[in-house]
Amino acid sequence: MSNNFSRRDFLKLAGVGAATSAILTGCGPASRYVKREPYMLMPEYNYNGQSTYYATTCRECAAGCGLVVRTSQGRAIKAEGNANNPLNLGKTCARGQATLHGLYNPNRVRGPIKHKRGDRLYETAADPFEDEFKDADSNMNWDDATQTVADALKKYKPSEIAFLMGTTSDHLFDLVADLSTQTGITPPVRFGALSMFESRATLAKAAENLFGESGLPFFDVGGAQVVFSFGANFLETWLSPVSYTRGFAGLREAQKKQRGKLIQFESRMSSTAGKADEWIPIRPGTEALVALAIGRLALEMRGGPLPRAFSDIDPEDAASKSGIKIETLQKLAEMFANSTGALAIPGGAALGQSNGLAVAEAVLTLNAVADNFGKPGGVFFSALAPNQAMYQRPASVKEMQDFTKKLADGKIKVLFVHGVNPVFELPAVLEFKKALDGVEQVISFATFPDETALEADFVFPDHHGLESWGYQRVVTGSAQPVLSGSQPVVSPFYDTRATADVLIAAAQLAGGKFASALPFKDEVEFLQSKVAPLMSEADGFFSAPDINTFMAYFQQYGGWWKTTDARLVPTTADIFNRSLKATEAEFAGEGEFFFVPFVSPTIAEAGANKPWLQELPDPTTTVMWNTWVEINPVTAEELGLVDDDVVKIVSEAGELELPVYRYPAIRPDTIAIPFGQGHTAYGRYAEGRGVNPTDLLGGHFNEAGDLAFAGMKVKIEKTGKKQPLSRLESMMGVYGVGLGEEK
Amino acid sequence: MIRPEEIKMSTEETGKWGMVIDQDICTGCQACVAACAMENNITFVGEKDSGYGRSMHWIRIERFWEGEYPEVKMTPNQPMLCQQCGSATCEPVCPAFATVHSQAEQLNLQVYNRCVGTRYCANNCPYQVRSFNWRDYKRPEPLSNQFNPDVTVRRRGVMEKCTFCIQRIHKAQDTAKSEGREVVDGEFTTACAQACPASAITFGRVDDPESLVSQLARAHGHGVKHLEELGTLPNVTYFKGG
Amino acid sequence: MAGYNKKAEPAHAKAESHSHAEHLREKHLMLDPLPRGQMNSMVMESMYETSWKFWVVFAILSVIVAYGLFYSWGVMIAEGLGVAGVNRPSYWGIFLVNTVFWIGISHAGTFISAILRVFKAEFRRPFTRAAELMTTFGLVQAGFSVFMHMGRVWLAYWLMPYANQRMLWPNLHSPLTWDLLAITTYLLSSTMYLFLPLIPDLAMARDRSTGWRKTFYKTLALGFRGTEGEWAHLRNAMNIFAFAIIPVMFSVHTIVSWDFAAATRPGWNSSIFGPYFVIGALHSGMGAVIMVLAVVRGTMKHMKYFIRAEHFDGIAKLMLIISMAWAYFFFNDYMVQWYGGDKWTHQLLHFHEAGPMGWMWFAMLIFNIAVPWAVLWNQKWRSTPWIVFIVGFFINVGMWFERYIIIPISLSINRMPFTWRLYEPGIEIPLGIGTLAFFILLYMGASKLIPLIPVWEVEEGQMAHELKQFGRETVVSVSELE
Amino acid sequence: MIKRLFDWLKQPLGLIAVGIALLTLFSLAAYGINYTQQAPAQPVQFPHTTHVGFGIQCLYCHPGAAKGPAAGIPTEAKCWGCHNQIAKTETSLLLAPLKQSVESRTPLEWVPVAQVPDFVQFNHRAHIAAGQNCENCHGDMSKLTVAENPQVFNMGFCLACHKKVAGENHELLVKLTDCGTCHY
Repeated sequence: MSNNFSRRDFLKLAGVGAATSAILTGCGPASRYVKREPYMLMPEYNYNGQSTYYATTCRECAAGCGLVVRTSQGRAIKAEGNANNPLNLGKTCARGQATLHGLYNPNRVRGPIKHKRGDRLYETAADPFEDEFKDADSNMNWDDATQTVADALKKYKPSEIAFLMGTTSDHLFDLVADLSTQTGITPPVRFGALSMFESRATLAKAAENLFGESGLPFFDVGGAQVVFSFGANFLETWLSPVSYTRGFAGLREAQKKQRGKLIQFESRMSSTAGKADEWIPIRPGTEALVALAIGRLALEMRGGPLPRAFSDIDPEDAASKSGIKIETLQKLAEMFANSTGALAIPGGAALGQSNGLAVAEAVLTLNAVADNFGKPGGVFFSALAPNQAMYQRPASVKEMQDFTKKLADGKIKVLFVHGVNPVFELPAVLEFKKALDGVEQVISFATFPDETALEADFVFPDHHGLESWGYQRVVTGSAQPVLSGSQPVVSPFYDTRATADVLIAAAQLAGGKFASALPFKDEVEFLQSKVAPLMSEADGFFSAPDINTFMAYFQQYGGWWKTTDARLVPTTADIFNRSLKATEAEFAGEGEFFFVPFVSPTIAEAGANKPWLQELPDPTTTVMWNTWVEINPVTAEELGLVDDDVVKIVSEAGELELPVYRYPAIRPDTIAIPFGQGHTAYGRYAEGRGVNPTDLLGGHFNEAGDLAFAGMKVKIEKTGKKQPLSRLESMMGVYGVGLGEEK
Repeated sequence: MIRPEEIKMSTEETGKWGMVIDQDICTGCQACVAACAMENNITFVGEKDSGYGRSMHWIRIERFWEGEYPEVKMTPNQPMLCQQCGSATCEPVCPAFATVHSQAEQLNLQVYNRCVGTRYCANNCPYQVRSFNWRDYKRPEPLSNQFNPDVTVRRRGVMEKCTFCIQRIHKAQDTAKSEGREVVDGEFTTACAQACPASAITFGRVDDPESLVSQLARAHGHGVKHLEELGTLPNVTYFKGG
Repeated sequence: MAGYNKKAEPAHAKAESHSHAEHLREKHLMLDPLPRGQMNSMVMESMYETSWKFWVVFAILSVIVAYGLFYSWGVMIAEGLGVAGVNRPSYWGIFLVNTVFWIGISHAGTFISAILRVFKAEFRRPFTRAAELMTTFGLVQAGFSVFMHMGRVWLAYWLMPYANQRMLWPNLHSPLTWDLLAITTYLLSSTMYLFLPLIPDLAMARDRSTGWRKTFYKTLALGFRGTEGEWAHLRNAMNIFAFAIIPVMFSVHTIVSWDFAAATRPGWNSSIFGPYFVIGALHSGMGAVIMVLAVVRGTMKHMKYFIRAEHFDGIAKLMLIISMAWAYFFFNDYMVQWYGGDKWTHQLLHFHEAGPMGWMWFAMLIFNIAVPWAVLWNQKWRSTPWIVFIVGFFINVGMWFERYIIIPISLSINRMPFTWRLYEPGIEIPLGIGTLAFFILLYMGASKLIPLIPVWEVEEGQMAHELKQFGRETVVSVSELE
Repeated sequence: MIKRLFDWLKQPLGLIAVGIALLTLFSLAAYGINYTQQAPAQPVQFPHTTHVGFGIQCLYCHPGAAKGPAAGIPTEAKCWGCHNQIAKTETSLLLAPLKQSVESRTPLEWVPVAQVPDFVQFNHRAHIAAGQNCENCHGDMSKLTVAENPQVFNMGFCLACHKKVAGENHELLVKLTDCGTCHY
């Protein structure tokens, strides 16, 4: 879009708000207070007072849902789902809706900044709602910025240059990947808090062990009749929430002859479990046992020989260990055995344990009992995105630990960070922040003044997702291969620059193999080079004779996808004959409570700086603007705790103080804390709000190298302090507090 | 006040625009709440006020607990928004006619610029879905860039509530008129319905038997209209399912 | 009156007639006449002579009003109602509690003077004015409170019907509109009713004052000279108003009660609310009157002559009866609501008693029923100013509690349990205190500007009463007036 | 002392004082009202009369009116399209701001005079489609140089016309006098 857009227009219009009072009291027309700036040159597709719609891709998580953004007079007004995109079919989650509060967030990095590590990037204020406060001003121009990057590339050995990237904006990852392959700089590392809590490495490894090939399993919830979910919170943030929610709707569809059932095995009722027909408060760490036990019982009911995989599990023992009545197990097994479309999903906290891999394998094997591989309502391999050769998963925390070590040991001289906030997201024990001291030069491309940007020597802000070009591969959630395309829906609001452009320009400056590695004029040209191959592919959603037309369609429809189902069917030849060691998980740290951190469904990894996400009540507790610890009312009573009492949670790794929420649907021996808050930077709405549960996590991993985030035991100490949580629900109405019938 | 025949009517469709909400598939993900806030310039009020029952949500998702652990169950999420009653209790009590019934669209209007803030309507609304602007809540620059120009930005002392996205209704009607046709069912929908990932919310003409809402209403017979025993003739039908 | 005296003290019947007459004289103002001129000068003195204490109190109150009422209100208008304690679901708070409370207070004035005037209750004569003043000043506070309540008070004029080309009109279906009209009517008529009996006294004051006061009284006295014709007209006017204002008074508080009774809310939608509110208003009003009288008698000069034990005794008896009536209506309301069996109403009643504010519910019953019943049955106690003062105080607190329970506490419970929430007052407190202070301030001011005692009425009564001797028997005879 | 004040006011000097006070108040009020009703200062003293005189249609410069809610202000590009062919543009003082803005690529800041409060949702298209002419509301621009409002757009003005248009057609009247038609 042209840069002539006048974006101040609407601010002026907002001024009318002030004028309104004057009008109400009848003193004069609003014209006193408003100034109008016409376009210098109005784009032909635009008309005064009429909206223009742009298709692009949501960057709030890695799922890659398509968006259509309504813009008016060069302002983004509303984000809607892209009805064409097969992944989300016109739907969005709350975070997708609130993405505009990121674009117009009062705290963004407004231009390239050279700054001292640890210095603030914006002023603070006592009351973020009353006081005005400024962002740090840009103190260098983009030419110097590009030069800085170029120097960094030239100055150090390729092996001393590293890129740490987020899970969004795949095109940038591809660009850096190309750069690394052709110049020998260390391959880019991708990471995101969501992928950490999704234990993607574990899923992939389990698939590899069972089916012989690595890949991200796809669970066709919509087609199933009975879904056994072992901790998979697929209605909240797991993998691709929007498409899985659509699947859930399909499962429940009332028009269907038989209404599908969802059984959730979890120690704490997530909002997914809240929707389940049955919630089984399983003892943490026994998921594998239970899965196998159910499998065995189911097979026994069917009769016939007992395969090796299920032979060495004792249902009675599993029942006693997991705290589930054997009758219940039998009932469930019966349900599973007799259902026409049974499906078992491993995920969430179940995998984030020392035996996570075993759990994943056990649960996936359970599907073999239902024999649903590659069938509707069964297990598939997710379709690979159009320009994707094989499934690339983000780094597991183990790999991040190694990477952090490299940083600490000074093996990396210059670190480029984009789209990820490791200082906040990684467990404190990994000491990423400290490791940065080993790096000579940290260059952040952060859009927002987040914790990692604070630790950088330079911040060269990238555009917000809605201001930038790019594409995002849909790794799972859609039957068809989908490449969601991004385009700017508004002209950049601040003096930011696309990181791809910066890198390309810097590479040219650096010359040599860098220049030859990125022989592009700009980001768009690079995109074309990446998208061009799709023109030759068959049965696409659209096709075009020449690249320009193709790119035009690509932007118009918000990406490119095939019209055919490309999900792969796992090969399950000898799945029954593997022997699965059904172990119980070990838990680190002494303390009487299992500790379950979970991703806040509304705020997730990066939503904390968006005020409306903060004000969305949590689906289960309806708490807004804060972090809480969920404790079973019975336990709370034993401990003499009531709501809003501040307690200290002590783990082997650290301790946190936060208020109690008496949660009726959690095991008495378990406590849970949502992840998403507890920022020490990241803008006025995020900073100093709540606590970050990753501070409690120790460096324990499962066999697949994923963090055993649910593998901790913690202690609770009273502090005697109180901190009222603001909740939408009524204490009286919902808990009978003050009605003489207090719980 | 309500004549018997009217109460009978409440089992049929009385209004013009209506909604059908399937609680069985509503996951409580809050997408509708966010969408509503973004579409209608609803302000956020911060931690203190939102904790004191002053949040401005036009639609809220209610859920209750049944039973004790381990047999505890979460009741089906219940999105609660203005039911656009055919015979609304909020309307007669407003001394300034700021809360009036739109004869043209059969909606309960809230005329912000006529409201003097007696808050009688909110008291009298059995669904408690009206929110009051207790202060001039700050939305610092440049957040105001996101304001929807089709919706008035409310100031302190004014009552507000769900409008069934009347600005979208008008836009659709205007477009249809300019193209010389009638508004087609599904041509547009409210922000909440548009966002809902589970498609639990359906919006449309309840007076048109062929519209999707009417069909859904027929499909699941067992629809519930909240507190219709009060004779408010609500236009939102809920399906508990299960 | 005579009969009542006989019954009251049989002991005196045997007493020696002469001393009996003495006794009756000092007991009853009506039988203890003084020359008119003397009474006039007594009243004038009570206005003129002001101790430094008066000014101290006056200053303190002025400060309270300036801060509590006007400054706080300014803040609230600028900030919005967020500074008050109202929230969802308690959209209405102490502002309306105070409105109802003050309207209640204002009732007693009119009730006492009008009803007692109509029924020719002689003991009313000295304190009708003191009571009527409360009506007017109480209504002023009620007006303040209801305007505070509005979210955009600067647009209050929209509630008044005025011609415009915008097809805009106040909604005559809304109880609030009825309320507005009723209260305005009441304010006007009660002011008139205060003014009419005042004219002769103003004329009297005019003839006895100099300087600006003379101008003041001259203007207000409308050149009243006391000719037969003028008196005849005045009497007519007063009679008309006395009769007319009684239905107005009843209607006003009934309409106030409709603000609640007409709403579709559990606990509010009750048909007994009309009379219940009226009797409640009288209950608090009488309490207020007796407090005022006690203070006036205690603080102002010569008042011990005009206001005597018999008056406290009479009002206290009325209070006792009203308190019984209130108890009856309360029981009726509670009983019917409870028996109705609506689950929300049950929830509400349960919340009243067992909820976090339960103490207030019990306090209300004790203050409004137990206290008056326990004290006022005893003639000695009910004739003692400081005792009845305390009783009156308790009753007023109790009645304020009643309104508090009906409005914010009942609002906490509705048909959407998800929204139930408690109400914690904020800036309402300074504002409420401000209105109270303003009420007292106005009253103090008035006590120095207009004669608190309607001398002509007292004198009229005294002329009508006389002690007659029948043999050894002394009896009181009252001759018909006009 | 009040009496003394009255006495003082009664004598001629006092009366004069009162008179002056009243006059001041009145003139202040008059000035205030007058001030709020003047047409505000515009960056260019744009002569509508000339342009209309050349026979340029309103919709040529304000095309939005026929298409959507806002009539809009023409872009500099549109002005320049003609003006860069007119020699006078180079010399004319009146046009200096335009020239300057086009060269410096900074938009002109116009002040709209035909303004409705933001709680009124006005749509030009519907009115044009209903056969209303621009001058019905905006007055005869061929007689104006700098745009001014012939009248304040208050609710009375709108409703008067709406009622006139609806006439006997009850359905139309309902629609055109429905609060929700303009306020949401």
